[in-house]
Amino acid sequence: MLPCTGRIDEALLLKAFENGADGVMVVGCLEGDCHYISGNIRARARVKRVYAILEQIKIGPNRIRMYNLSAGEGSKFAAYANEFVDQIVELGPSPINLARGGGVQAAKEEETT
Amino acid sequence: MKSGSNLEKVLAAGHLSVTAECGPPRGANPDIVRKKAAFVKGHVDACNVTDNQTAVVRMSSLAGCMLIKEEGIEPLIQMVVRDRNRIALQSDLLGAAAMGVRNLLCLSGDHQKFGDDPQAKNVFDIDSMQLIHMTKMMRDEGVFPSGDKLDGAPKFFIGCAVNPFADPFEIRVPRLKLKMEAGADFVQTQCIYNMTKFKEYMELALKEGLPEKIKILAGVTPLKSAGMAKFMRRMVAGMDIPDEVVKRIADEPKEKQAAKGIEMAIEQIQELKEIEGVSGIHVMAIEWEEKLEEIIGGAGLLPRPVVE
Amino acid sequence: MTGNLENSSTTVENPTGAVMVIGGGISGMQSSLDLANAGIKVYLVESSPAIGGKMAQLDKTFPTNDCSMCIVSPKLVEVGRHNNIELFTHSEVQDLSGDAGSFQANIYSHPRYVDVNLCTGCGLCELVCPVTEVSYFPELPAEGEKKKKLRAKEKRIVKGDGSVQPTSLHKWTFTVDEETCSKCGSCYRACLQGAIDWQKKSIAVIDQDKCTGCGACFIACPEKYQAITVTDAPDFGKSVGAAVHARSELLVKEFARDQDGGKNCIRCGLCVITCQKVMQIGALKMVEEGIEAGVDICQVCGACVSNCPVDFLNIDDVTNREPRPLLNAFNEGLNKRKPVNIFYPQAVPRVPVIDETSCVQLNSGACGTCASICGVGAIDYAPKEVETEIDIGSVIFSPGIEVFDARMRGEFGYGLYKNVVTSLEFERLLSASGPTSGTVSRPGDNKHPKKIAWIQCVGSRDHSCDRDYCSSVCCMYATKEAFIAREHDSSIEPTIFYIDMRSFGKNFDGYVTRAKENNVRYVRAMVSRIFEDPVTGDLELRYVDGSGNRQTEIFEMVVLSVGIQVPQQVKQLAGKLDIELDRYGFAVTDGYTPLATSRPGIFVSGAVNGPKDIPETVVEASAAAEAASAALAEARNSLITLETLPPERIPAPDDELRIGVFICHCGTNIASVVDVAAVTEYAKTLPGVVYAEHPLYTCSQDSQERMRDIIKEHRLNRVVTSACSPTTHEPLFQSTLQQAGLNKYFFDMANIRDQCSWVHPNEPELATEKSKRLTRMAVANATAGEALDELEFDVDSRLLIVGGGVAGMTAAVEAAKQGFGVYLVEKEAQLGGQLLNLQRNGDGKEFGSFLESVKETIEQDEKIRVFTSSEVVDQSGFVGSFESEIAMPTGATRTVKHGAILIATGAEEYRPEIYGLGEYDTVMSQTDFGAALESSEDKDWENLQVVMLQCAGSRDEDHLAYCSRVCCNHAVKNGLRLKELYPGVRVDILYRDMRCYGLGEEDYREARRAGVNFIRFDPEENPPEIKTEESGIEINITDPSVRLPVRLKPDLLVLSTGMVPRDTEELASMLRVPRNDGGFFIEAHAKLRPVDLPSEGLFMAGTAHGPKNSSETIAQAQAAVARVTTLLSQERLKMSGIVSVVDPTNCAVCLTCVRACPYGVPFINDQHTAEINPALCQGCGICVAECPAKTISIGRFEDRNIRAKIESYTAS
Amino acid sequence: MITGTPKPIDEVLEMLEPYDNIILAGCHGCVTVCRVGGEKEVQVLASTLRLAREASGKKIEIREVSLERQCDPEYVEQMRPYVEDYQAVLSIACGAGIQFLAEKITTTPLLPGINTGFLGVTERQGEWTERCQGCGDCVLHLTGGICPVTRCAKSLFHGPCGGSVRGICEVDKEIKCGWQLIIDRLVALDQMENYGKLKPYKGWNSARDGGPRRIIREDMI
Repeated sequence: MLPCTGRIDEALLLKAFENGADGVMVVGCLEGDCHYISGNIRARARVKRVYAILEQIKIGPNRIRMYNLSAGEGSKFAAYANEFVDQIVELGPSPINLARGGGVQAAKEEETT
Repeated sequence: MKSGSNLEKVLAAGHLSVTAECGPPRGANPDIVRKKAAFVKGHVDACNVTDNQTAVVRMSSLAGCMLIKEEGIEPLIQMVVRDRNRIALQSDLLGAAAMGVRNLLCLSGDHQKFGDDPQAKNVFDIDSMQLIHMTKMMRDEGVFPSGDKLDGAPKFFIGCAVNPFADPFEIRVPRLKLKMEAGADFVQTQCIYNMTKFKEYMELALKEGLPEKIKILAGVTPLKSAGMAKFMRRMVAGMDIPDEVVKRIADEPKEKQAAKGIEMAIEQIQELKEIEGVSGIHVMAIEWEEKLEEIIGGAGLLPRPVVE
Repeated sequence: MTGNLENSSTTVENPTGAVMVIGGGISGMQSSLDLANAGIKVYLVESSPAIGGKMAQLDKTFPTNDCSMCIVSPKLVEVGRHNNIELFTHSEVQDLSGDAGSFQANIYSHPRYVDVNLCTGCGLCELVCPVTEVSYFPELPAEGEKKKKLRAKEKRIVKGDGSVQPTSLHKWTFTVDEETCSKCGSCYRACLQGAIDWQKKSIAVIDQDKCTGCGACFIACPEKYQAITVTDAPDFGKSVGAAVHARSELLVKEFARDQDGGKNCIRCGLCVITCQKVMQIGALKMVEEGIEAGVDICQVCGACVSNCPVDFLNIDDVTNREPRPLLNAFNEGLNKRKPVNIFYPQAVPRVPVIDETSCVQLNSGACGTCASICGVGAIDYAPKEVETEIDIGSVIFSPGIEVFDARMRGEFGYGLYKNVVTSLEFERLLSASGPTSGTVSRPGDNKHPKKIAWIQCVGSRDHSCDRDYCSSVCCMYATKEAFIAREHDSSIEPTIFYIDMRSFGKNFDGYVTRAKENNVRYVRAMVSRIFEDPVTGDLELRYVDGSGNRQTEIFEMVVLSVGIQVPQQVKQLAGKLDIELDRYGFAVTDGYTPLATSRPGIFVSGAVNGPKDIPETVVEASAAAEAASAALAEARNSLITLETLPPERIPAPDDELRIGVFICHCGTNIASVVDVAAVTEYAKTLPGVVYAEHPLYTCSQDSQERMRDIIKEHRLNRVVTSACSPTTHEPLFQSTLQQAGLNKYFFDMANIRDQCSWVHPNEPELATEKSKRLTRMAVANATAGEALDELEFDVDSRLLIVGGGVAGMTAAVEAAKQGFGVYLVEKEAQLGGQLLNLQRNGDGKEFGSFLESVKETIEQDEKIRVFTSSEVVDQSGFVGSFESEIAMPTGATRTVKHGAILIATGAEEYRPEIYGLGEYDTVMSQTDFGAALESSEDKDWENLQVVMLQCAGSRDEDHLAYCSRVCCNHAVKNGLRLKELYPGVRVDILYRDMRCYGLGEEDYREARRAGVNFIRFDPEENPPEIKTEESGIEINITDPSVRLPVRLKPDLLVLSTGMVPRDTEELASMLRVPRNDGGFFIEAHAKLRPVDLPSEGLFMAGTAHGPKNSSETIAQAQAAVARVTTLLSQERLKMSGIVSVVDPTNCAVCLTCVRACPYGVPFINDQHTAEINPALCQGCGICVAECPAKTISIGRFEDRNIRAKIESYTAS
Repeated sequence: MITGTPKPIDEVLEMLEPYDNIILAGCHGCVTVCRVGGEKEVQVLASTLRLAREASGKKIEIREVSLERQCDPEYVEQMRPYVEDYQAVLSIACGAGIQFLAEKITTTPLLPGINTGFLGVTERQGEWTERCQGCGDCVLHLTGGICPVTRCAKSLFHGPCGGSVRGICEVDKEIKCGWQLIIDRLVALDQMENYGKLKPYKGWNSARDGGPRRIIREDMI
C-alpha cells in the first residue's frame, strides 16, 4: 500500500527481486485518472527502467509489469493478478531463486506485493 | 597584381571568368587527374582542386594542383581548416606557393560527420575567415602571424566561398563583406538554382559596393538527372533547388534528363551573365568533367581569352 | 408559510448554542456531526437502542456498490465518540416548549436495564440468555401470597433413544447434605440410574460411580430442604443458569466432535434443570423413555431448547401452545434474538437493551442469568426511567421512515407466502452480517433461489393505498439488489417488473445499464397477482406484457420493492412538536426554504421531508444543520467541550518494541474464512509483538475502548490491526492510539478482509497464510514506524463563492449568517444565474420576486462582497488559507484571501440543434415555453395543440448521456399550467420514463386527470418520427398503450432538452478538481460527502454537481455552507503528518523535486536547499522516489517502511 | 554542471569480474544533479549488480557509499578507514572524481561506473545539453552570450557556415546552429557590430591544448 504508485522507485522494485520475488506487479490508477495527477506516469517510466535493467541482467524483463485500474474494477484486478501470476508461473522461479537453490517461492503470492 | 595568376588577370581585364573544379581521386593514381584535366583544358581560366571534399578522404589538393599544372591548366588550390591547424596551414601555403600555385580558396570544410571517418577529431584551430586574413598578411606584409618575417611571401589570389542560400540570409552579404575585408580577392558561390534569391543577394551586395572590391564568381552545377536534383536538395545542407527546377528536369524522360540538365545549366549561365556584379562563372560539374566543353561552349564563353 | 430566505431562521437574542437532533439515522448523524464540528452542542435523540437507522440495515449502496455498513460505521463511531454530541438512544422526545433560539425539551429514556456507562459491550449476556420466545408467563402470585407450584394436567413424553454417555457428560457432582436432608426419598425415586441408596428415615447417599449427573435428584429434592448440593460445576457460584450454560457449551464442543451424538438425547438433564431451577416452572422431568413435558404449564420461553447441547429438543415438543418467537427487528424479523440484545454488531452505543415483554426475570422474577454472568455488574433489573430536560436553540427533525406494510397489497401474498419478501428483508439476506450471513436463501425452505422477481411500486404511486407519491429510491435499490444478488450467486436470474425506470440521479442510468449488461432483466409490466405453489413454494406471477398479452411466469422468490412512508409514531411526534405535515405525513416545507418546517426553529431533513436517497439525505442533513445553526452563530462554542488528548508518550530510541496486534473477525466477514485465532497466535511469535487478540469487531466502540486500555496496560508502542480497508477505518484506529497517548503513526493496518477472506473464500487455509503474511508485513512496517507531527495553522474565516446563481446567492446569505465574510464572484453582469431564465419553482411561486429579495439581502449584508462580470483567474494556497485573484470588469485584478472555496458555477439549458430548435418559432425549449406561457395573455392559445418531447438531447450518447432529472417534472408542471389557463388545449407528452420522483408524482397524476396525454416511446422500439418544416410540424408515433399509430400535428413542439453544466474547464484545472464525462464536478464521496470536493477546503453546490431543481439547489447550497462552517468556524486546522520533508544535509538543490511535483509545491529556499511546505504537500511521494540524493522522506512511506514490508514478505 | 551517462551494465559487470566485494561510491555533486551518480543511483546500480551477479552464480558484496564530493581530498579521505576491506571501488562520480579517488587511494583498483559527459545545462528533467568547453578564454560578451566554440559544430568564429539551414546545423537536425542563435541574439540586442570583432586568432593554449591545466590563485591558498 502506497499513497500513489508515484512513490515507488527503481531501487525498491529491484529490492523486491533481491528479496526473492519472482515477479513484481505494480498497480496504479488509470492514466489520466491519477489522484495525484501524474504519479502513475512517473511510475510507468520507473517500471520501464527496471524492465530494461532486468532484461540486461538476464533476470527477465517480463517479471515486472505495471497495470492501470480504477478503484471500481475489482474483477479486472483479479483477472490481471491471475494473468500476471500465470505469466510468472510460466517463466518459473527467478534466476535469483534458482541460484539460491530454491524456486520454493510460490509465484502465487506475488499478487499482494 | 597581387598574385599574377591567369584568373586574376582575366578578371582584371574585365572578362567574365570561367572556372571549373576537379576532384582528386580516392587513390594514388595520377592518371585519373590527368584524364579529368584533359576535359578541362582550354575551357577555363583556372581549375579548383578540392580538399577532401565532404570529408571523404582523397588525394591531397596540393598534389592534384601539381598534376593539373603539369597538364597546362592553372590550378586553384582549395584549403579547409577542418584538418589542419595553423602550423600545417602556413606550411602548406608556403609549399603551394613554392610550387607555383597562385590561386587559393579558403574554406571551413564540411564536417567530418559526413565523410568516411566520422570518429575523427576535427581541428578548426582557426576558421576560414582567419585563414584569408593570415594568407593576406603573409602575402602583403610578408610576416607570419607570429610576427616573424617570411623569407619570400606566398603570392596568392585569395578566394573564399559563400552560400547565398544558407541561413540566416541577412548575414550572407555582411559576412561576404567581412571576408572581403579580411583579404578575399574573389568569391565562388555555392551552385545557384534559385535565381530569384541570388538576384536578391546580388542587389544587397551591390548596395554594399562589394562587386567593385571582390570578384563574384557565380556557381553552376549541371543536374545529371531528376534523381540527383532531389538528392542534392534533400541531402546537401544549404542547397536551394526550387520546385520548378526539379519539375523541369523530372518532366523529361529518363534518358533525356542529362541533356536537359546541360541545357538548363547553359540557360543559367546566360542568365547569370546578365546579372550586375557577376564577374565570372564557376562550373562545378561533379564527376562530369567531360561535359564542361559543351556547357561552357554552349554558353558562348569559349574560347577563353588570353590576357598578358 | 415563509416566503424567502430571510425568514428561514429567526433572529433571537442570546440564543442557546445547542441543537436537538431527532433521529439517529444517517440524516441525524450527519446533522449532528456538522453541528458539533462547528461548535454547536448536539443532543441526538434516537428511539431505537442504537443509532445507524436504515442505512445500517442496507447491504450495499447504489450506484457505487459501496458496502453500506463499511461506509457508515466510521460515522457511527465518530458520533459515538464525539465530545459534543450527547446521545440519547432508546429515548423519545416528550415535549418541546419555548421558541426558536430558546427551546426546552424533555427527553424520556426508556429503561435499558443495562448501565450504559458500565457495559463493555462484550455480548456475554446475550450469549448466555437462554430465552428465545415471548413467554406465556404464569400469573404472579398476589401480594403476600406464596407462589403456587404449577401442576401439569397434560403430559407428553419426548422420546429419546440416546443412551447415557457417562464418560463425556462433564457431569456435575451431586451429593446429599446430611444436615438438611429430610430423608424423604424423593431423590431416590427420581434417580433413573439406581445411583441413590436410601431407606426410609435414613439419609440418602449417592453412588458417584453410578451417577450420570443428570440432576434428577437435584430437581426432585423439595425446595424447602434443598439437600442436594452441587459441586464441580463451573459457574454454579454465579447462578444455576450460568452453570447450565457453561456445561451446555462444553457438551456442544464434546458432541460436535462426536458425529453420533447429535440429535439424540444424551440424558444430560440440562433441560430439566433449566426449566425447574432457572425458570422455576418445572414442566420437564426425566423419565425412562425420555423427557416428560407438562405441555400445559410450559411457559414457552425456549430456554430448554437453547440449552440443549445436541439440538434434541424442539419447542413444539414441549408445549401445546403456539410459540411466539422473539424476532430480530434489525434483521427485519428474519431470525430470532434474545431478550437481552445488542441491536446490531456495530451498534453505537454497543450496549444491549433488555426487552420488557420477553425477559423472564422482568416478568416472573426467575432466571437472572445475564446479571449473574456480567463481569462488570452492568445489569440491573430495576427499571430506571430517566427524564432529561435540555435547553436548545433549534431542533432538527429527522426521524426517518419505515417501509410500506406489504400486507396491504394482498394480491402479492406477503405474510402468507414465505418466499415473498420485502426489499428491506432481502437487503438483510444479502448482508454479510444478516441472518444468512450473506447467502441468498429463501425464507420458506432455505433453498437458494435462481429466478427472483422484483416488483416495483409496492406502496408507491398507488392511489388505492393512499400512496400517490413515488418513493424515489426503489428503482435503484431493486437494481442494486438484483446486481448484488448476482454477485453473491451468479446463477441467479433476476427480473425487475417496473412501470417507469426512475434512475434520475447522478450516474444512475449508467448503473442500470451495467445491471442490464450483468444479466438483470427489466420487464415493463405491472404484476397483477402472485400465486404460490404450496408444494414447491415457488411463485407464479401474472402480468400483461408490452404487446398486451397475458403472461404467467414462475419465480422461486419474489421481492416486493416496498415504498417508504412516515411511521405513525413519527406523525404523533410531529404533532407534539407542532409541525405541519402533509396528508402522507411528510413535513410541509417551502421550495425556497426547503428545510424549515412550519414552526420556526424546527428544521427537517431526510426522507421525512419527502422520499429521497442517501446522498440527498446527507445533503439535507447538512443543510438542516446549517439552517438550524444560522440563528445560533453567536452562541457557537458556548456549550461545547474541546477534546483533550493525553500527552503523547515520547518513546526513547532504544525503547524495546512493544507491539500489539488486533486480528479482526469483522463478524464473520473475515473469521468465516480466515482462522483468526491462528493468525493471532502467529502474530504473537513475531519480533516485538507483546500482545495479540482477535476481537469480533475491532472497530466497535467497546473494542476501541478496550484497545485503548490494552495500549496503556501493556505499554504498547506500536499497534497493528489486521482487519478491513485502511481507507475507511484507519482514522478510527489512529484516533484510538492518540487517546491512549500514542502517536497515531505508530500504527499499521493489514487488510485481511478485502485481500484475504473476500477474495479467497474457497481457500481458507491459503487465506489464513496470506493473512499471516500481511500481518507480518504490517508488523514489520509498524516496527519501522516513527512519530510524526501534525502541522497546525490559522484559518481565514472568509469564503469564496464562484457563481452567483441561486446556489451561490443562497450560500452567500447563509455563510454571512454564520458570521463569515463572503466573496461572491459572478461571471455575468448580474446575479441570478439560470433562474433569470426560469419562471416558477415547484411550488408554483415566481422566481422573480424571490431573486429580488435575495439580491437585496446580499446587497445589504456588509459581510458579502459581490464581484459581477468578474472571474477567478488564479488560485493558490491550501485549506484554511487560500488566495485567489479575481479579474474585474475594469481589467484590474484583486487578490482575496479566504479559508474555503465553494463552486456554484451552475448549469444552463441545453440547446441542441434538433427538430428545428432555434430555426422555427413553433419549436421551443421547455424554458422558452415556460416564458411564453407567462406572457401568453395576448396569444390565441385557446385551442392550441402542444407536443412535448422528453429526453430531447438527454439520455442520448450523441448529446447528453445523462438524465437531466428536472425535465419530467418541468414538462408536467408546464402542461398542467397550460391546461389550467386554457382548458381547451391539447397536450401530448412523449416520454421514455416519466421520472416524476417523490411528490412530483402527484402532479403527474394530476396532469393525467386534467387530460394531458402521455405517450411512451423507446428510442429502439417506437421512436417518434418528427418532421418540422416551415409549413408545420408532423409527428408519427406508435402509442404503446393502445398499440396503434398516432399522427400529431401540433402548433407547438416543446423540447425538454436537459441541462448542461457551464464551461468550467479552466476553473477545474486551476483548482485541480475532477469533473465527470458530462462536465459536472465529482464529489469526494458519492454517498456520504456529496457537497465536498476531493480537495480539502473545496465544496460545491447546485447544478455544477449535477442536474437538480431550485429547492434541491437551495438545500445543497445550505449543505455546502454547513460543511464550510465546520471548517471556517475553527480557529486553527491540523494537517496530515504524511508529508514530504527534505533533509537539507544531502540536498543537491538539483530541482528534481521542484520539477517532479504535480502540485508545484517544492521550492528552493533562501538557505539554498529544497523545501516543501507541509500545508501544501499532498503526500503522494513522487518527489521521494525521484530525488537523486534520496534526501526527501515521507512519513509512513519511507524507504525503510517499504523495505521492511518487502523484506518481511518472504521472511519466514 | 558536469554531466554523464551510466555505463552499460555488461561493461560494468565485465570490469567487476575479478572481484567479489567492492565499494560502490556515489557523489553528491554534479552527478547527483544530473541523476547519474547520486544516492539513488548507488542503490539502483548496487541492486542491479547484486542481482546480476547472484543470478550468474557469483555473488558480490557491495558497500554502498556516497561521498559529498569525490573531487575534494577531505571527502575522499572519509573512505580511507574501510577501503582496504574491499577489492575494488566502483565510482559513479565524474572522471575527475574517479581519478582523484584513484590518486588518493593507491592500493585499491578504481573502476568507472559512468561515462562522463560535458559541462552542460538541464534543458528539462532528463535532458542535458553542452554549453562550455572550458577553453579558458571567454568571448561570450561579443557573441550575445552564446559560445561559438561550443555551440558551433566547427567552433567557427565567423559563422554560420554554408551548412546552416533554418537554424539547424548540418551535423544533426537536433542541433541548433550556434551561429544562427548568436546572430539572432545580436540582432535582438542591437549588437550586430560585434559580429566580426573576433578577428584575432583564438589562443588555444588556455584550453586543454596547453596541456593539463591548473589554476593557482595565490590569494586563496
